[in-house]
Amino acid sequence: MNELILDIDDLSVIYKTDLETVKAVNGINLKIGKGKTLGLVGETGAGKTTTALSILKLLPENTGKVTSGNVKFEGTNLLEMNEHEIREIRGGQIAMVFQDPMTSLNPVMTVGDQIAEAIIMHNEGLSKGEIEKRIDEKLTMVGILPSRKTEYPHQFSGGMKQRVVIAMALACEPKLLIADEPTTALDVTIQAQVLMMIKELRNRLGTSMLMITHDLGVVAKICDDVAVMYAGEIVEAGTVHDIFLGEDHHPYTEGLFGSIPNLSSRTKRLNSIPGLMPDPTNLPEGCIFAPRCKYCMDICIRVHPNTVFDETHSLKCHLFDGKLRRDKQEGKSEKQ
Amino acid sequence: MYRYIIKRILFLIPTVLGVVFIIYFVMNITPGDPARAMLGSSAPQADIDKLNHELGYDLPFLQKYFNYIYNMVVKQDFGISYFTRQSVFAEIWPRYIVTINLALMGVVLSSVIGIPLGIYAAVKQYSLWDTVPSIFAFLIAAVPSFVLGMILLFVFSLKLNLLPSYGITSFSNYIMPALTISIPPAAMNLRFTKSSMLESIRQDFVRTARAKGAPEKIVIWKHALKNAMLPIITNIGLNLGMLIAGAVVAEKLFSIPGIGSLIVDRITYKDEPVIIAGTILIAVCFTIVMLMVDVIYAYIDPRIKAKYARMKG
Amino acid sequence: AGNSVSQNDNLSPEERTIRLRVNDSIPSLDWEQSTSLRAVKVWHQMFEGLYGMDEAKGGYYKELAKEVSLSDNQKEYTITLQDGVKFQNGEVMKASDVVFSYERAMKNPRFNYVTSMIEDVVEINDNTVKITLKTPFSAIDHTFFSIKISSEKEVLEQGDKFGTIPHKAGTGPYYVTEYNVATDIKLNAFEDYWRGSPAIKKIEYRVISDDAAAVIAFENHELDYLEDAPLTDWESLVKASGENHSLTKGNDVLFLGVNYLSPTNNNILVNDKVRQAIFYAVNKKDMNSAACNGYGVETPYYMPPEYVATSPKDGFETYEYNPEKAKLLLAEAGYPDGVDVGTILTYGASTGDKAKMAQVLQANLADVGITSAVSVMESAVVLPRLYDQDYDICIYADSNNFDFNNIRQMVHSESVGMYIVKYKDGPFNWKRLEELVDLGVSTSNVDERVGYYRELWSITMDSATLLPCLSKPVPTVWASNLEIGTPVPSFYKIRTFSWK
Amino acid sequence: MRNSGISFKKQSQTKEIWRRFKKSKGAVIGLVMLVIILMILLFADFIAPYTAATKQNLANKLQGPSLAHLFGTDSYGRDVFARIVHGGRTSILIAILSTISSCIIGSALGAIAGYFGGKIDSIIMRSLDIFMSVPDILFTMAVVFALGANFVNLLVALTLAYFTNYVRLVRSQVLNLAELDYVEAARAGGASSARIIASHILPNAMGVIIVNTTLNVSKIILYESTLSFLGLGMPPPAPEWGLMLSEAREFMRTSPHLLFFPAMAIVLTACSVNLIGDGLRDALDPHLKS
Amino acid sequence: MANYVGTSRREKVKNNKSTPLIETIGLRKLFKLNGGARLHAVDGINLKIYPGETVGVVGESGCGKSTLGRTILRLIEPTSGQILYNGSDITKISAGKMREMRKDLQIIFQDPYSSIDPRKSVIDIIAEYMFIHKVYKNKIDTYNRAAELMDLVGLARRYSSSYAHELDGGRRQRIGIARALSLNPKFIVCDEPVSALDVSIQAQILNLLMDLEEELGLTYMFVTHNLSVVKHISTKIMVMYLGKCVEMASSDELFQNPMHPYTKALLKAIPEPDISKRDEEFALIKGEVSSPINVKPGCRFAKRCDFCFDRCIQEDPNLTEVSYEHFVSCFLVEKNKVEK
Ligand SMILES: Nc1ncnc2c1ncn2[C@@H]1O[C@H](COP(=O)(O)OP(=O)(O)OP(=O)(O)O)[C@@H](O)[C@H]1O
Ligand SMILES: Nc1ncnc2c1ncn2[C@@H]1O[C@H](COP(=O)(O)OP(=O)(O)OP(=O)(O)O)[C@@H](O)[C@H]1O
Ligand SMILES: [Mg+2]
Ligand SMILES: [Mg+2]
Repeated sequence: MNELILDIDDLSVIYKTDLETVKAVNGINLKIGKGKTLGLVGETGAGKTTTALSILKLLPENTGKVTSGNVKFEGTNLLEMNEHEIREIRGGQIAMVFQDPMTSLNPVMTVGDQIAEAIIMHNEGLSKGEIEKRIDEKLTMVGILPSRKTEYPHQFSGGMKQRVVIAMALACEPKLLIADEPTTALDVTIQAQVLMMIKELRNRLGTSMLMITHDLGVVAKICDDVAVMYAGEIVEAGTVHDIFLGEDHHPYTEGLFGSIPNLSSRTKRLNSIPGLMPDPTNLPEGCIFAPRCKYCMDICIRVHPNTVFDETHSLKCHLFDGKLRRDKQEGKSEKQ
Repeated sequence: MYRYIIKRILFLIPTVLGVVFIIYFVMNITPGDPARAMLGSSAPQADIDKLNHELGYDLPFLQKYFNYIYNMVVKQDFGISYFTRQSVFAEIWPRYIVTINLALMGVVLSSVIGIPLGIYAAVKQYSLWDTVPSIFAFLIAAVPSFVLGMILLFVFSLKLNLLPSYGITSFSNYIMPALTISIPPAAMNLRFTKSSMLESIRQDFVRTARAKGAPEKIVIWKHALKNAMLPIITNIGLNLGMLIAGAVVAEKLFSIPGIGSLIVDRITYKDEPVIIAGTILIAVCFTIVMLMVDVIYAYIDPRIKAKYARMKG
Repeated sequence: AGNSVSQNDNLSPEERTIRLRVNDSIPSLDWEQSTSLRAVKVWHQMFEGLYGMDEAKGGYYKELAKEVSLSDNQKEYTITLQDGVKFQNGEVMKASDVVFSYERAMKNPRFNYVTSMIEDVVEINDNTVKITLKTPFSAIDHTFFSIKISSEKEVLEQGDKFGTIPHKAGTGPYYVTEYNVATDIKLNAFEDYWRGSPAIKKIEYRVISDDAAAVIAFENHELDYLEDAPLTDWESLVKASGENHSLTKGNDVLFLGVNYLSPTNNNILVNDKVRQAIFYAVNKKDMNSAACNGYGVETPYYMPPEYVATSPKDGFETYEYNPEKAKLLLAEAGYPDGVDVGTILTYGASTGDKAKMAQVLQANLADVGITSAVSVMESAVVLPRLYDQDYDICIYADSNNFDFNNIRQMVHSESVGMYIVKYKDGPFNWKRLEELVDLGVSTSNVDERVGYYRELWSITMDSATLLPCLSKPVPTVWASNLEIGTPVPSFYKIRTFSWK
Repeated sequence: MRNSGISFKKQSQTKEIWRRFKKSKGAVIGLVMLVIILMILLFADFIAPYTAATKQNLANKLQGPSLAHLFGTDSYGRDVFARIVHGGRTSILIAILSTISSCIIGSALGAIAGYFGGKIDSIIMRSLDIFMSVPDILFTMAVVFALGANFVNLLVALTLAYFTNYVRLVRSQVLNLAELDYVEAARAGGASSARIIASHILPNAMGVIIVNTTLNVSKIILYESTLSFLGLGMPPPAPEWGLMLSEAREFMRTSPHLLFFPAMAIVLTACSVNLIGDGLRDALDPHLKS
Repeated sequence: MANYVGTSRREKVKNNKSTPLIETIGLRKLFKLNGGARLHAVDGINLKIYPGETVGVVGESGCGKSTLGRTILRLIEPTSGQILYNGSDITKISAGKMREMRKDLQIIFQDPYSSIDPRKSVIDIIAEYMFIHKVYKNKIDTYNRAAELMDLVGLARRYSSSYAHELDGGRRQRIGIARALSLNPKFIVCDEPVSALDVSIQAQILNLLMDLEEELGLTYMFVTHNLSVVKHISTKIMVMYLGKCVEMASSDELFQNPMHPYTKALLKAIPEPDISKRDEEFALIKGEVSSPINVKPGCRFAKRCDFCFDRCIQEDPNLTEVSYEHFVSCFLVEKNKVEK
């Protein structure tokens, strides 16, 4: 792989509430190359948002806690930074777009002001006029008339709000953009517009991106690499080609593809994955997917699988033990 | 927006009509009559009846109601007090001002004390800054306000001789009464602000602000607080209504010539003109305060402004 | 707070203001319009009547009347007025003002009880008036005291406004300069006062409704004179006032009334023995302790005999506290195991003296086996019920008269007000009662009158329907730099005060 | 067919709430305090005989606290401790009963206004606005003057003063809930309005109502004492906290214990109820817990 | 388990063209907003649903899909128009009669969270409708039937005394389905029953719905905005835009031969999980759905339409049958047809 912008190594995150401890993320490795887009896919509760939040140290103060791992951004470990340092990174180097555009904008501030805030935060000494100019620039970039910057979020439609959020995230031209399900809340036609815009901007600005989604269609359109997350673990990762066209798949990935009604070919029944995701407070001892897996073997129930690597493709399944080529340097077994 | 305000102000008309009706109705079912109260126990019944007749007290209740409305609307006349024979308005207005002053001071005090503490408690949740004021708020909120007033009177007037014990001649006269009525709502404000802030801090846009790299100060004051203000402001508005009525206790305790104690006293005399006019003033004030709350709402929250704007009439 | 006090102290006596308390606002500056005791105390500084009242010694004296002569038929009073009396507006007082004032009062139902015996008032000359009564009425002094003389010119000039704005309509030593109904009344000395200008030049009455606040105000030197101070704080007030305090016996008497006509419990109260048992069960000492903090005087009299010359001192049943006898009487009445007599009704504040007495009474009755409830309600509700004999047992107060004739209102069927026990047509000798009332005022011979009243009071007491219990004390404290002469219970005169 | 799989336990939610409630130290302290207070009131007769609360002994009045009289004696020589113990019964009973009655009346009106909306809603809410702009104290005085101060009338007066809260509260709850799909689902199943209100809306609004109710109890206890202070409360000599306070007022300087103990009784009770209410609110609203 | 083939379903439907089970004629629902504005949620929908059919209703958020479904069931009173059930008008029947009618007409909601009363146990929720209609004389029978329904929708009986909040979305949606089935309805409106679910669970539920359709002979109206789902499940599809039907055709026909510009764009906007089309540009529709408040005459889609011409802004296009059972509401198509 070429130069990495983000390197997540063995990251584990728990949520500790008075009742229980949720193991939201369990020793994941993720790498994003400069200028590349990584798609992180998985169902609700897989730990996608948690991963994103821990990169920016935005986990809820009282409950969320990183228990192990490093998050290296251009070589420096973000997790070791203090409040002040990480604040410089947030918005300036790494920006984030949240899932729901309806609630991620402050309803009582004009959109212009909200974008301005992001600019001012990382560009001290900018004159008023320059700031205004930048706001106009950013709004134009995402296809909103600059004259609307004095309006409030409620005067915008969902798609426009999401554009504003994106404009805000891109206000300081960050090196890495984390987009957490940026279009899930939008209609298909609007989703198409926003995806298109993201793609274009990314290409134009050369921003690296972590694209979180549960929609494989979105991944197919936008991402270079894909990581499939299940119950806090990356069960499969690789390039889009590995995932969409490759032969070997983790059974969960397989199930995921099978579950989607296909527009081009009409099937009688969908291949649903039976069962449910395991309780994150009480993960199974062996393979986390074993209870739902149609290929489940004895070993799966007992032993947690290791990651097996191809060049770009990695899998975490006993089916492929030894089948894929083991990578010499990084092939150390992962353990909780 | 203006239409909305005008509409709300117009609602004062049915409010006043309703209030007058309620008072006449209530007065109608309470025993006693003004003449007896005024002339004393030794006056013969014939004289009592005569005076009641002169006062117009003996009319049927609906007739009194319509007469009153007629006089009020057509002649802008609130009548003459049965008890003092003075113009009701002249008698009530200065007292009304006193009570409003008192209530406003109460509102200001209770907000100034309660809200910052509440914010602090929310921001520093689970720290000493949270627990100590919260516990204190719980205790204070459970003390009847007249007990508080008595304690203040005892300490500041009697023991320390710092503050005057009665009257309204100077600003210092207002301090204890205003404290008396404002401490319990201050405690309420604290709790309210705290929960409202906690709610607001959890919102997504607060996280967005953090993700922009905004320092905590801005996150709290600019983003969280402004959004937490709405329920707090409603609470303040309701407080004022409550304080106007609740001022009765302070008025009694500190011998303040306010409208609350006046109404209370005049009920004994069945001084209907005074009671009605006083209640109308309070009701109007209450309505206007609630309207102001709504306007401030709109000022703070553009969504609400838009909603009002949409209401055409 | 304290500052204003010291400022006042630094002033010369001429400039200094005496600050007094009124316990509630005074609704009108017209003496005719507000007759509450607190108001009358204030009028007294502004208005004078033909007679004054001497509370210290009892009885009445001539004030604006210089000479009074009574016709042989005891019905015509010819009154010569004091010379050189001026109203505060500079007008000289004339007989016409007296006629005007009397006629005005006679039209006012509030004054019924003091004017109903007057036939007419006519001006003989500028200096003399003749007041003709319907029947001889020896208790007329109280009327001459109660009716104040105000300037016809001033009253007519102010017209409807009279009473609501400051006026100079009185002959008294002070006139009003400022009138804020809710907060204060300010008076200045009348330099042309006929007895000579008073020593204290400025008066300020402050409305302080709360007792505790008033006490604190006095202790903080915000008040110079405080009468009717709360008895619970008496000790600390005494301490605060140094030598300047007095506890005079007032002529406010707290009574117990029993409605023998009450239908409660099968007309239980119609039973003489039950009523007597109730009376014997009354522990006036406890009542005193509770209602007056022990400073009152337990009394069997309708009026304090030392103030009221016409008051009988003996010769009637007094129902000394005797619970054993009460129990005995109850047993005789057929209720050895106790009985329920209904409700003790009274009015005023639930922490007021009457409510306290009611509670003690309830406990006293319980001690001898009589059960009862207590009900304290607003006077507007209670008084009409009392006059309608719609109660079982009541506690009420009567006050401020220095002639025993006042009893008329309680025992005479043609009286107005206070007729709370209906003697007329009842089992007692009601005809004689009413006759005695009339006899009492038909002569001005004091001994004769005492004789009639002794019989009257004896009949009343025998009926066991009315029982005087306590005579309320009047506690007064005043500032150390104030000289007030002999303290009096109610109608103090600031013109007799001076700064030290 | 066997019926074994079906049992009718409805515990789990209550259990969950209880568990969350227990988490809050304040709430537990409040609950313990309240239980102690209620136990004392319940067993008042064993703790101090009623006669001690009413038995006068003027010779022994205004005594400070001592072994014979734990909280001293009042101006009639009655035992303050006994009066507090017995007085609480009246105070709390009135508070609870008037809360219940205002809750029932207010909730019914609020539910009707919220559920049916339209004209009915407008009429109820506008009348309520007018009603609310008249100070409570006026109604209270009117009732007490007209009918006398006694237990029932006080109940009426307090109910009048407090039911308005519930109308607003329940209405807003109902408005929110009526939007929810499960109400529509019930309608889709053919349920009548009455059934929907009774079996879907009110039970779900219950949480908020209960919280409000606990907080109301403490407000009413305070208001009750204020009424007594203004001379509109329970008539003497029945022991009642507010009345005791108002009686104690004139002895504030000479015998402060007369003020202290009933004030403490009120403060502790109101405080414990508030703590419980607060704890309940957090427990019922998991959203509030981070 | 039923063994069916996609085409057989279609055949069956076509043969059964007698009376529609549900028919709406000019159905309109205008919401009155504060201040007198009117929101055109459903604006003159003519729809025939034949027994055994599954009609899919697609369209963007806020276009009136749910309102249409609810209005058909008279959960919302229509402003005008008629609803025929088996040929008889149910628009005006009394509330009591309508309550009877609800046995036949049911609904499954989008949100399995908000559509289940959190205070009732699973079995009670399922049994509620049967209690309301007193289907069984005693409790035991009712509960037994409820338990059977649980079996039917694949919900383990051990959950019968659980509360909804203890269950995941998929299981909750099964409760919703069991409840809708409890009165043996003929027609069910499925208002986005899978939108809130994860893909893997979504598949489970879709399979279940299709099984039930076959087993119980149900007729569905399937509301969704997910085109792949709708294609999978429906026999006929109606595309809605701002309260109007813009195109209606059998499922295959619509996907093969979309005619309305909006339908076309919609189909293209779906990101398919297929990287072969990775570099294909999205077919974008400019702008966003405009407000349904106080709409003016003219084609609702005109503002966003690339082919918009004068007439589109001036008049409402009618829904015309351009080919067998394929209805389109677009002047463009009309014009083409005329030209043809
Ligand atoms: N604040 C929190 N406290 C406790 N548990 C949490 C918290 N936030 C998330 N979790 C739990 O952590 C796990 C991962 O959550 P996360 O939000 O990262 O999932 P996700 O993949 O982003 O899901 P979605 O697709 O719904 O956004 C879930 O089991 C979730 O319940
Ligand atoms: N009760 C109501 N009062 C006023 N407007 C309403 C009401 N219900 C729905 N609407 C409006 O009617 C329009 C159609 O709403 P509807 O819920 O039917 O849309 P939908 O197509 O189901 O959308 P979604 O995909 O978001 O569920 C929307 O603009 C909505 O805001
Ligand atoms: Mg997420
Ligand atoms: Mg919908």
